[in-house]
Amino acid sequence: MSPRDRPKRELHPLGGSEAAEPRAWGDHTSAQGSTAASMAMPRYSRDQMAARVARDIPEGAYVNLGIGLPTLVANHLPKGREILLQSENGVLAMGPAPSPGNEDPDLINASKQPVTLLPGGSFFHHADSFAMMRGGHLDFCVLGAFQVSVRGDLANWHTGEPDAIPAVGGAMDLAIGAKHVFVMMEHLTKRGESKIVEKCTYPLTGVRCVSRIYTDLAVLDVTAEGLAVVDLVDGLSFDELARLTPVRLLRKPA
Amino acid sequence: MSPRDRPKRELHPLGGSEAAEPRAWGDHTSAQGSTAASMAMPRYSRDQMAARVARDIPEGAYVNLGIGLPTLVANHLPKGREILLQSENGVLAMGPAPSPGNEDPDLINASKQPVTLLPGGSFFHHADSFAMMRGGHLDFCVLGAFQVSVRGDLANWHTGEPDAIPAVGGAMDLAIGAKHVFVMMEHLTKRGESKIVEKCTYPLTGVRCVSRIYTDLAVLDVTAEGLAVVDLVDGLSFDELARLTPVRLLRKPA
Amino acid sequence: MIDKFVASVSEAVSDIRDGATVMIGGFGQAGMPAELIDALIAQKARDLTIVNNNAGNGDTGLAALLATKRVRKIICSFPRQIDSWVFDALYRSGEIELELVPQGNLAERIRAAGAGIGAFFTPTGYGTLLAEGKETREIDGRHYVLEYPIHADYALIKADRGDRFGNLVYRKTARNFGPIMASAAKCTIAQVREKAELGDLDPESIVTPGIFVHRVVEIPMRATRRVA
Amino acid sequence: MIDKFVASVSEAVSDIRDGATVMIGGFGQAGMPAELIDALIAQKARDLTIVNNNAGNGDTGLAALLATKRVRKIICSFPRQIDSWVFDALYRSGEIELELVPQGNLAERIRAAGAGIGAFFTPTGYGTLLAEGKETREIDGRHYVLEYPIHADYALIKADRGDRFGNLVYRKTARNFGPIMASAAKCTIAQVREKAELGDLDPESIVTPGIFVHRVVEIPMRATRRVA
Repeated sequence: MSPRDRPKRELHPLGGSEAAEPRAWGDHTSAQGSTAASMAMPRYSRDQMAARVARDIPEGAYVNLGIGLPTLVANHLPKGREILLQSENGVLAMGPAPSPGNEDPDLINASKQPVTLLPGGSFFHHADSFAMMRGGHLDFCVLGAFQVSVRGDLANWHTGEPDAIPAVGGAMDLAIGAKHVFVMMEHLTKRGESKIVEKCTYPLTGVRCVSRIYTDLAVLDVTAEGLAVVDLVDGLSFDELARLTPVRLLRKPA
Repeated sequence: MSPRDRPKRELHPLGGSEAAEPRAWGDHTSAQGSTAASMAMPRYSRDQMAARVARDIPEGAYVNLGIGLPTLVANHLPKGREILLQSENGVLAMGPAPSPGNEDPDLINASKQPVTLLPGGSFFHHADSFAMMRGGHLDFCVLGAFQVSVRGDLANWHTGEPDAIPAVGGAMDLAIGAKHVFVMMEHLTKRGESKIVEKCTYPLTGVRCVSRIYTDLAVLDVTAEGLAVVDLVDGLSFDELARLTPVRLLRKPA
Repeated sequence: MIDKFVASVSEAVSDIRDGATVMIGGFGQAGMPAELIDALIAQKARDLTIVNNNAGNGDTGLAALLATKRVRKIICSFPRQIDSWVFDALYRSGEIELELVPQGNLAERIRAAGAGIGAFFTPTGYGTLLAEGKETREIDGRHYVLEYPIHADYALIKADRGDRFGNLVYRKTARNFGPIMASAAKCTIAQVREKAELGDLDPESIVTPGIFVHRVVEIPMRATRRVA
Repeated sequence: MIDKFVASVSEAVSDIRDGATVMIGGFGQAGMPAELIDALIAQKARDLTIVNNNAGNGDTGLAALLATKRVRKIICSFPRQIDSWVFDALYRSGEIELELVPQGNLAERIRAAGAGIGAFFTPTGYGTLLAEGKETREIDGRHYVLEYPIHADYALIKADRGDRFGNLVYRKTARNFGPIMASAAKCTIAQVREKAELGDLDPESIVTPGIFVHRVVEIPMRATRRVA
């Protein structure tokens, strides 16, 4: 059988990434199916979200960017700031994609896309790479999500549908590994339901692992008392956000 | 205080080896204190013992030679046979001692003596080195001993004396690591007691780890039924060996 | 004289028996020992357990091996890919068993096998579906799952250069699972792009010392490059 | 710009506080960060826990640090050496605590700390004095002891060359504990024989990626060589 005969179910939007975030973003990028409420709402664009995350990553940080929305962050890192990107397949100090014709099949990222190496970069094997992650040596990782709970539980690897073929890749290692786990996601599903929840209904990737959530509506810190609103998109009030988000939200200290 | 004011107790005979075999051999090398029985007995010389061990190490074997008596084995490895020596401080394919003046303080063995590297040799860190040992990748290690029990328990790191300063180094890792653990030792202590025992009275290095014992009187295999005599020094009968060795001995199959 | 080179991939894999557990290196195409996999397909052993990060893609390589239905079980972290239709169909029809392992636990379990570790407590996967039924423990306020080593009968890996002792160096991110799989198998078979003379590999830069490698086959670059 | 080089060993160790756990690399003189140890001696922190393979020898280096009586405890595998009189006297008079660890368990416990492993079952030491009181388990017919990671506040190590990202390469058997200690400490301080420009170290041959290294001090060879 040729590929053309096969059903296209369960395919990864980016083609075989190891970070296992199928459809963790993108539901919202099409206007079709969006609720009237979300259509009317002021929202950060995806580039604004990425730029906002990039602002929080300081000089000298070691960072793993999950696939999907998080990869956009690389485009917004301030030019003067030296920030070192790790990929879990064994490379530190990744550079941007090579120019066409200069791809090297032996130099790829976790999404199996060709990348480059910056001066000062290094290669290591898989056990060393995941030791680096699990041992807490990365300063930040940025991940997409299906859901995040108020206590920082993350669900981003599996829809839990009975016919789904499960695949996890490095998602669970990333979730528990970095010093700071940032989530980037649309605030609402296309049905208008909050992806920030009291308790995740999708299977978990990691327990109490998320430190900060960046959505198209707000930036929120996971705290013991609830989610502390750090930023709100211009034109959205705290009360409007609270109405859309069924967990305890805390106002930014004045 | 200067070194000269210090008591010389508890010093290692070879000066700081990490294999922790203090006085595991050598008690017998001085005639003083030897019993009349042992004086009169035919015995393999230390070089004969080393040559006998060397005969059992095939082409291509990966071998760790413990300090003391086992180091002699290196001198007897057949010239045409490629045998690769490992040292637990992170080197494989060690060569002989360098010529005087060519010592490199960064190239030493586990006894901290200068060595050389053969073509095809490699360096690795301590966790990788002991993973190599613990993971069963070495074919042979050859160790000295205070005592070996009939079931293959090894005691070679600690006299158990109350004032002793304990030191273990890599002895316990070597004991459990190699596919074949060979022990080289004098058969009797200077008081004429067998170092092959029913149950070790010295603190153990490893449990049921020894596969073959080379003494100045015999070569014996550890088997489930007892120690099987492989070789006897010329002029010593099985019955004489059995009289000196208080464990079940099995005759060589005819 | 030690010489771990063998003349052909078919000779290298000839003794792989029915029921064997075979690790296969690579992450995507990088480090994938394509010629050794083809030799395993030609070799006819059945009832295999395969350990790989993925579960094959397209219709060649590991996917082609799966298509022969001689693989009983696969242990991997990411079976679902855009073109993993061979695995997908076998899985949906119940013709292959899947043990899904988070990628870092997969790597650490392989490493543990090579390092003689009996089991280890890992924080990865705690509280998730993939830890269900597994022993857990709280240590110093953090939660862990107990995971066991994955041993193999054979490891098929790809390296860049190798010498007759079996010392290997890799190329860029093609290193990935090669060094740990080499340590975890009873018999490790490496295909290398180029044979190095003994002493040509820098002893400071050898990634897999020859002690972990049992057979080496040279597969020059031209043959190795393939259309994905 | 990232630049992990600091001007002097005294600056490098200045924030080590009373009560800190400090790993010190080296196996004998090979890989021993002599100048960093001297700086720690000059620096006056007390109540230290030291992790090293040995417990000092002669009257310099680690032995001199012990002689200051500012070390509460030492974790090592081989304290007794022909010239370890400083340690011997402190131990006999009860002025230092000793945790004796088989060398491979020491290495693996340090590696576990760096790798985020909560505990592991090791066969080394099973059935011996050094496993007394420890949890044991039989797994697949083999006996194991449960051992826990050793974390440190600081690691003082010596490498051959380092760049401003903190990437390190070592020299021959001086590599020993350096790479694993670098991974196990909150703050790793490396003295290097020579500063490398960024990009000069081969990415295939970097042994310790800079992510594990926080401060680097260049100590040229002349100063490093010392009479043993």
